[in-house]
Amino acid sequence: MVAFAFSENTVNLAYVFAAVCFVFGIKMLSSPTTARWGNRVSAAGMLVAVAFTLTLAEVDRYWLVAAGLALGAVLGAPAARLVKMTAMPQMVALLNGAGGGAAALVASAEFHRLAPLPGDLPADTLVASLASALIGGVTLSGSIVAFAKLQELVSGRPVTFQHQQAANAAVLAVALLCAVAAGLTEERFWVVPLVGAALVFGVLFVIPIGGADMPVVIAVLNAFSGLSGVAAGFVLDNNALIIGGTLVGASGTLLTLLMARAMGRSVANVVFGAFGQVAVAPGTAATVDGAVRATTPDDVAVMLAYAKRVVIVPGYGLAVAQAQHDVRKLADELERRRVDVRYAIHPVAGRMPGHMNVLLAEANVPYDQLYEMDRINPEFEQVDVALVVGANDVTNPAARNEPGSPIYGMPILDVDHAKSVVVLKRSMNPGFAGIDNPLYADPKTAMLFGDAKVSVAALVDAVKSV
Amino acid sequence: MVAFAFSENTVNLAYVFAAVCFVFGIKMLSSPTTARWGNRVSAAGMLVAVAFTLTLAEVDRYWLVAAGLALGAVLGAPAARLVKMTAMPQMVALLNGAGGGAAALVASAEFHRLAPLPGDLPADTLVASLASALIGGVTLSGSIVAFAKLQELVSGRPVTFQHQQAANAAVLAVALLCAVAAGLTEERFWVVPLVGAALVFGVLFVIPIGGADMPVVIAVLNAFSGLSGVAAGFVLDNNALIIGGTLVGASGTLLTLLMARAMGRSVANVVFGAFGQVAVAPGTAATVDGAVRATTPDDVAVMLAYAKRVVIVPGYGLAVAQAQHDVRKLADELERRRVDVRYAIHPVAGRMPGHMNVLLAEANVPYDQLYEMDRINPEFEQVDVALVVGANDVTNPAARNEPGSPIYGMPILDVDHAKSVVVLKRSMNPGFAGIDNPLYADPKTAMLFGDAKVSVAALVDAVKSV
Amino acid sequence: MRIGVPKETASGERRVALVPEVAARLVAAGFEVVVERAAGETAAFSDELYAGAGARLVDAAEAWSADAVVKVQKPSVEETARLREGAVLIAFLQPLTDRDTTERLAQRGVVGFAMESIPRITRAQPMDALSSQSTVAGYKAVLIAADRLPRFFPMLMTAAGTVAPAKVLVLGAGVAGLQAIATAHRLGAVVSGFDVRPVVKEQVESLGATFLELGIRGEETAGGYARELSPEEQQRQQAELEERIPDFDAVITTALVPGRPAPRLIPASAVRSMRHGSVIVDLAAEAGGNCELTEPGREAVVEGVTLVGLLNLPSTMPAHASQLYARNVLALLQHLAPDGELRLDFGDEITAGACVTRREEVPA
Amino acid sequence: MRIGVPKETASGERRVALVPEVAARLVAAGFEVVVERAAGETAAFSDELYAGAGARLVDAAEAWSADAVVKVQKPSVEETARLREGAVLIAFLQPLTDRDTTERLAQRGVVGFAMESIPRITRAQPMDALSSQSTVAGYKAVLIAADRLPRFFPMLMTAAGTVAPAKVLVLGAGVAGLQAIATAHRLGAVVSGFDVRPVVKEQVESLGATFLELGIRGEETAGGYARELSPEEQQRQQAELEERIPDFDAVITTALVPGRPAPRLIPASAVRSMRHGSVIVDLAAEAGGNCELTEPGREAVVEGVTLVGLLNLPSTMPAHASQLYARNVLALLQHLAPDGELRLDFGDEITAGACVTRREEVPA
Amino acid sequence: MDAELIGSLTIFALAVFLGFELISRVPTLLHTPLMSGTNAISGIIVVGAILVAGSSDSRLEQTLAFVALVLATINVVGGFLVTDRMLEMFRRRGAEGDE
Amino acid sequence: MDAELIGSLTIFALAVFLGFELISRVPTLLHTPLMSGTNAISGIIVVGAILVAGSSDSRLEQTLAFVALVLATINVVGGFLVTDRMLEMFRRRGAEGDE
Ligand SMILES: NC(=O)c1ccc[n+]([C@@H]2O[C@H](COP(=O)([O-])OP(=O)(O)OC[C@H]3O[C@@H](n4cnc5c(N)ncnc54)[C@H](OP(=O)(O)O)[C@@H]3O)[C@@H](O)[C@H]2O)c1
Ligand SMILES: NC(=O)c1ccc[n+]([C@@H]2O[C@H](COP(=O)([O-])OP(=O)(O)OC[C@H]3O[C@@H](n4cnc5c(N)ncnc54)[C@H](OP(=O)(O)O)[C@@H]3O)[C@@H](O)[C@H]2O)c1
Ligand SMILES: NC(=O)c1ccc[n+]([C@@H]2O[C@H](COP(=O)([O-])OP(=O)(O)OC[C@H]3O[C@@H](n4cnc5c(N)ncnc54)[C@H](O)[C@@H]3O)[C@@H](O)[C@H]2O)c1
Ligand SMILES: NC(=O)c1ccc[n+]([C@@H]2O[C@H](COP(=O)([O-])OP(=O)(O)OC[C@H]3O[C@@H](n4cnc5c(N)ncnc54)[C@H](O)[C@@H]3O)[C@@H](O)[C@H]2O)c1
Repeated sequence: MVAFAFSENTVNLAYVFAAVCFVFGIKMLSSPTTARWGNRVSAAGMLVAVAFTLTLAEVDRYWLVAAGLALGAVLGAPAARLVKMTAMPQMVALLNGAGGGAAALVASAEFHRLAPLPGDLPADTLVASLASALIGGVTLSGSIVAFAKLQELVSGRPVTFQHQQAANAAVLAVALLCAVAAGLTEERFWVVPLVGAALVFGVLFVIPIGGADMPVVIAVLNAFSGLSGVAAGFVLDNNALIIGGTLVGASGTLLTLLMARAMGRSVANVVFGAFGQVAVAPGTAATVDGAVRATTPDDVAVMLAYAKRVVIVPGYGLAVAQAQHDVRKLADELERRRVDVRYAIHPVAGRMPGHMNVLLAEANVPYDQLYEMDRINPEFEQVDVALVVGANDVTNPAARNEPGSPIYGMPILDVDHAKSVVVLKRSMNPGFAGIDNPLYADPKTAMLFGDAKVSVAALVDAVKSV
Repeated sequence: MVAFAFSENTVNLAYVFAAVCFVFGIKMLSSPTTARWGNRVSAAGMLVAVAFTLTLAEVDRYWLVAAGLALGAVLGAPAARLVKMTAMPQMVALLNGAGGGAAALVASAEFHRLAPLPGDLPADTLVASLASALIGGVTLSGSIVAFAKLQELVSGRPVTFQHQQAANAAVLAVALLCAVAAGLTEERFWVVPLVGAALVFGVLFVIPIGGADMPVVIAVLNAFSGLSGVAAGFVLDNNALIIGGTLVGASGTLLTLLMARAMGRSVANVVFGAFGQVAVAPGTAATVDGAVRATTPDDVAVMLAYAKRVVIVPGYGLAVAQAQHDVRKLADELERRRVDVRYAIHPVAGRMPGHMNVLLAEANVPYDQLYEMDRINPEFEQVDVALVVGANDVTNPAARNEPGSPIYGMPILDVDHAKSVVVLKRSMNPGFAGIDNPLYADPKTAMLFGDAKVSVAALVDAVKSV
Repeated sequence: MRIGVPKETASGERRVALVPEVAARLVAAGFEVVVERAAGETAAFSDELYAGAGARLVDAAEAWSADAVVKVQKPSVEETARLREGAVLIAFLQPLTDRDTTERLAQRGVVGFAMESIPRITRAQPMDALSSQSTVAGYKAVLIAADRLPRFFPMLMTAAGTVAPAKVLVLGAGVAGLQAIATAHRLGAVVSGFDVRPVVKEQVESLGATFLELGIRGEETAGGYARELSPEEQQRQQAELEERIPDFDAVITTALVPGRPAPRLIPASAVRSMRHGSVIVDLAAEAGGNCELTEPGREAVVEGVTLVGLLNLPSTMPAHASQLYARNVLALLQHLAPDGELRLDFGDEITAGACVTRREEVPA
Repeated sequence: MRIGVPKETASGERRVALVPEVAARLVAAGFEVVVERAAGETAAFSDELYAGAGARLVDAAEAWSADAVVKVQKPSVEETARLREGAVLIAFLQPLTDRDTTERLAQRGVVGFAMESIPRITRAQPMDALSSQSTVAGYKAVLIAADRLPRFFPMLMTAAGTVAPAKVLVLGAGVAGLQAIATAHRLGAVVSGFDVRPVVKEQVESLGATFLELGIRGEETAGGYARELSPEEQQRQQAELEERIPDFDAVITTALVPGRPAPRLIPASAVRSMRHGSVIVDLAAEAGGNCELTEPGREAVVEGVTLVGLLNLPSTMPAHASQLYARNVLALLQHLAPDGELRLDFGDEITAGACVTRREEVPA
Repeated sequence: MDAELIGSLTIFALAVFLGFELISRVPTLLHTPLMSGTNAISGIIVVGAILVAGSSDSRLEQTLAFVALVLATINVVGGFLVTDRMLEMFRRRGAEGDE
Repeated sequence: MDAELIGSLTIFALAVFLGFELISRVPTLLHTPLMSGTNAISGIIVVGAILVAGSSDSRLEQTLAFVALVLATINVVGGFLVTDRMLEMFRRRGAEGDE
């Protein structure tokens, strides 16, 4: 493809460089300000790795390679450009499947090439290539099912059937037996049923998992695709593959654990829980005719830190938690980042007239940041985040919409007009009026459960580290 | 030494294991609770590496090796057990020198072995062995000088003479020329002047640096010893040496940078500053007839977090900074860790009667944590840390000891009786009475410079992450 | 529709039922507002301000002859006679304790709305004058206690020694009680609160005060009010308080049970057990007082303890008390006459609940 | 050495120079303490408490004939006559403004120590009665202002609308002024402070208040007091204040220059420009008042503005004011008589500074 | 078990540690871009696909590798671009917020 | 430049990153034990000394390596023990403070 060829050693050095780029790239992903450049650094590493590979003397089927690269780019680039932001998860699932599939194919091809050369196939290469084919296959089909579920091509609901676990075990056993047979006989043929079984297992693995749990599944498959890369790296003795794949594997593994933890569930519960039903930990997320979305301080912190306007809505829970000083601290921290912070004070927030005023004055919140209901309500449309700290009734849209409600007719703070709403309270328990709050089931509302003082303190920390 | 011999590959695997132990060990050093075990994990890795090395078939001079190990252990262990805590820095310097010396010797011996085998000495091995000898030599002599300075065997003051920089450059040039000569001629002899020059350079490098800057120098030498280990690793193709050495090098480098930053100076200023005089950044640390010790929030945080009793001494500076809410937060955080926290209120702290009371009440500090002077003074002896937040005159021992002082006769808070004192203020400026405070020059006092609100907020964060 | 605002004539009453700001809003909403000259003077609202707000300044007779007359205090016998037949009257009419006035109004065919009878439902909160005036009373009670106490409220550590903080006890933590707790806490006192309703403990603590555990738990009625304690419970409460009260420097009592005489919380013996210089401010004086020794309307020193039984504290802070009251009245008027004309719907919970007389008849 | 504590006789004076706690300390230190019966009554200290502290209760004559007599107010002519010759007298003797008393004392050969003359040096802070009593006055001034104001101090957002916080201005931010700022801030008012001494800006801000920039900067004398402004400066200050003052609901003035009449800060025109219902509490009334219209000792309403010129506010909080004063006296006594016996060292800065009469002669 | 394998294992071990250290520093908000970014990195298998496709002589292997090459390229190109789009959102306010 | 060297370089590069990541997480208070602990790790040169001392046939080399062995052992043994002593101080309160 190029007129000159670098030595294998030079190319290997380029691989080391690529690996360093990946490391740097991921390191830069740890801050929103550098993240974008981090991604580009990773991409540059990839480019170097590909470019140097092409110069290798042994790579001589230029047109084939060029065609493959071109075709991939032509398919990948527009898809990435055009996909809707909301469809990102599906897209990532699909791309992940492509990576896994590629690893499975490369490993199969390599096995096909090496198998007939007896004695030339050391145990580790053998094991690695079969592992790569197996894991890659699972990743491919699993990702496609995840994509289909997210895209709602198939139902997002968990698909379960009798003897599911037995079936899974059987398919996995077949795959492993094929691998053993391939290893022992070094017969090319075995790789076909092996990959076939892997594909079936991938499907079986994902179908019983509900749509809401798909992000965790994608993380798991992400880890798999990394591992299949590592295995391929061992087959091809390629450090770039080993390092890159390991980073991906580590990322997928950690993300799986963190997401499961954020959902208050074990990974096992996510992956296998659907065989029964998805049990929700009590007290963390009941439902107001519909699901509520629980969130974490970290996520809220970033929403806040990158918001232009934040309105804090204090209520009786702030008083109970005595969170006034922490709320002030949070506001200070946000203002330091030039977020516009206001407090929306409902006339009957708390349990006595002026309850919020007393507390906020204690924390020396400037009076001019306190907005009466009538003054702030028209502004909620421009508010990025409404942070509801222990308020409930005074934000309840039922007061506007439900003539039967005991609070119907009370003017409320229109937090539901804000672009997003975060509610800090301890549980799904109602407030003074004893009624459910439909706000919590609003798709743009996220719940941060816990004592308000603790939650706000966690937010302060999290905002600082954004 | 043992009846059986492991293959080289097995031993190499053991080295990988040792490297993993080092990594884990250092990782565990990031929390005080696991640090001790981390050190043991590292030691275990070292033990494995040594034990497996001994099984190598090529190692056959058992008695020599055994004698060396025994002698080293006999010399090292009692020294480590008996050295006084206050003499730790010297001890570390000495041990560091030992490591550097060992690296220089191993490299020299290896060069001696390989040099006469022409063609058998690839460029990288050559370079690596000479580098190891050079850096190891510098480390050895430099560490010895640092030790001598700290132990006050020689004067701790910077030793300077005319044309010092020229002399340094000359010695370094000689060393490098020897290295070049050794490389070109592959003549064993050259390594002798090379190491000689390295030793001289090590001495020249350290003598102009003052005793107070020795910790930075030791960190630099620590990094050097790591690098000489890495170089030796390249010579011997030993991954354990490469990884271990790299970790040490990274540690030394980072510590150098952090310490220099904590001193408000560049590394270059520390290392070369003494050729002129040590310039202290204005406003960060002037002197009250003697040097004051500036500290960092991280250090104070650990002191506080591991204290049993902390007394907070608020003063006018707390009021100016409006740090009352942050101080309350800090106290909460410490109490969560079961530290006993009290506030010592001097009768005339602030600028009006009851000034501190007003502010602390605003932050809802419970009244029963406020101690009058007469009640708290007898208790200071049992206090681990007295945290002085923007108070000055009311802690000034001159009121007790200096009959000429304008505040002589005023009863003060006896913070100087506490086991350690941390003073938060912005500068060395005096307080209301306009006089110097000898407390700041007390060896057990550390100054945390900066606005009290900012400093206390930093302490809260730091305590949380201890 | 014309709204009349006569000057208050009850002795000591400095409030006014409509403040200029609210008058302006009514005028903007299509009402005609007539204000008796000097009606707002005692509350620091000059006639010019009313004129500026679009109200017409008139004499008493004209103010009383409006379609709707708004007042703070119930009308005297003579004033009742000045009302037009069929007119609407809005004021604190004390329907539960003063049958005479209601009967007189009914006889005159006046449609009387008692501010204290507005049901305490969520929707009616803007009209809740009991709450708004209790807020003033609770705040003011603390100022009075602090003023009468020969000691500081806050703790001070000074060169001349340490001044211990005052210990303040608030009995009855409804609207006024909670406000008193908040204000005393602000001033730096060590505050305890007590109430028989169990939910109040959390509310007291939410203001940074501590709840005094007396081991007595009453019940809350549907309206959020307290049920009256049984005689044995009352006995126990008195005994418990007698034991705990000497600890406190200032006691502010606000305990009420609607339609009943104020519960007797502090027996004379408890007062005697208090330190010299202590202060009791009895906000329940109007209903007979929570303290046995309270003389309604008077301030007295009994064995060194200052007993404040002053009535009508909101009137001592007339500007803001009037402002809040006027807003309550505005909300009620807007409810009764949504677009400037009266449209009484007695099927409505608020209208029916607040209306205490209705042309010739006193509704049960 | 015997210390006598007569009952205060000046009208309105409720304090007492020694409280039981301090009497006990003196007794423990070897002094003999005699207290006139009922001396502490108005300050809520009963005779039993004194007896319990080891003091002897005596009649007036005996109290006056002690070796050292401690009082709050300077003695009347008759009282001066009751003093033993050569006795020590400790009280606010007003040496700068009341030459008569000092001369009388000198003639009687009394060694008089004026509490207000104790030099304000660091070491003398425990004896500084000016500071301790100013602390009480500053606190009390806010309570009075809050009580007289027809409005809330704090901001409240309620169902009946929002109550705006009161704007409070404190002129002169010495000891009393700072305490007033702190107390008003606690109550939730929006507080501004002003003083001519430049260092005060930071001190005002250290209490969460804002410093009112009038563009006038005076100087601080060695003792930490303000220098009197020049007539032009005074002119400018008055003009500036006249412009800014209508913004405020309550003004508390504490400006003093030692030995001079109180600076005139608020001209009559400025008072007239204020809103109806506003309040001015003039702590400088004793020295003539910071406000032109202040009538010392009286409270008046001038064109809707309440002007409080009450004197001797510390006496309205007698228990703590006496406690603090007694501690100051204790510190002075311990200084003058280190081990129970008088040992006057007129080379000492404090002794020399505080002593205003000395056997037959009035020291310059 | 040869020296090469041991080298690879060493590298693998170090990469595991490094990976976990690095990833654990990524804040929750960036987890989605992280996932898609690392996903793109896993497309490094493209290198393997090139090697096999470019050098193998077997038709079958070529075909397999070609498909692998296309898939891997899609993964790489799509992955980095998608990630870039996600991260675009942060840049704007990030620059502002960080005084 | 051979494959072995590249492997070593790769390992070195990864170790550099890993080292900085790990060390930057160590709180200031633990910097002194960190320094002495890593110092002990740098005694891994003892392995090199054993190899040379144990396998060389030259008297000179043996002597040099023997001295190196002694020095390195001192470094290792002394370093770990000293670090252990320093860290002993933390353990006590550490266990307590961590509820
Ligand atoms: N202001 C007045 O004058 C007054 C007087 C009487 C009645 N009210 C009534 O009180 C209500 C006030 O509305 P609001 O929105 O302020 O309060 P709310 O509706 O009572 O809701 C308060 C919420 O705070 C949460 N909470 C309690 N403690 C918490 C803690 N420690 N940490 C975090 N969350 C906590 C509770 O949920 P969890 O239990 O799930 O945490 C609760 O849902 C209105 O209905 C009003 O009519 C007001
Ligand atoms: N309480 C009273 O009634 C009263 C009345 C009048 C006078 N005084 C006198 O005031 C003094 C009180 O003693 P003190 O110890 O409270 O105060 P101080 O001696 O005046 O010292 C206050 C210290 O706080 C520091 N500081 C100021 N602003 C700060 C900030 N934003 N952040 C951090 N530090 C800050 C200052 O140092 P930097 O500038 O270096 O930061 C200063 O040294 C005594 O001398 C007393 O006699 C008291
Ligand atoms: N739902 C609403 O919108 C709304 C509006 C306003 C008030 N409220 C509620 O109405 C309730 C009553 O408020 P209020 O202030 O008018 O009550 P109130 O004036 O009738 O009584 C004052 C307090 O005294 C207490 N009390 C009665 N007997 C007592 C005894 N023996 N010992 C001690 N305390 C005793 C009561 O529990 C009450 O808290 C409160 O809970 C208030 O929050 C609700
Ligand atoms: N060194 C010590 O130990 C010590 C002890 C007590 C007091 N002090 C200091 O003494 C000083 C005086 O305190 P004080 O309260 O007794 O003073 P003061 O009562 O004499 O005067 C009150 C205030 O009025 C101010 N003032 C004077 N003329 C004014 C004008 N024209 N406009 C506005 N303000 C004017 C003064 O600056 C002063 O702050 C204070 O700084 C106080 O901190 C020091």
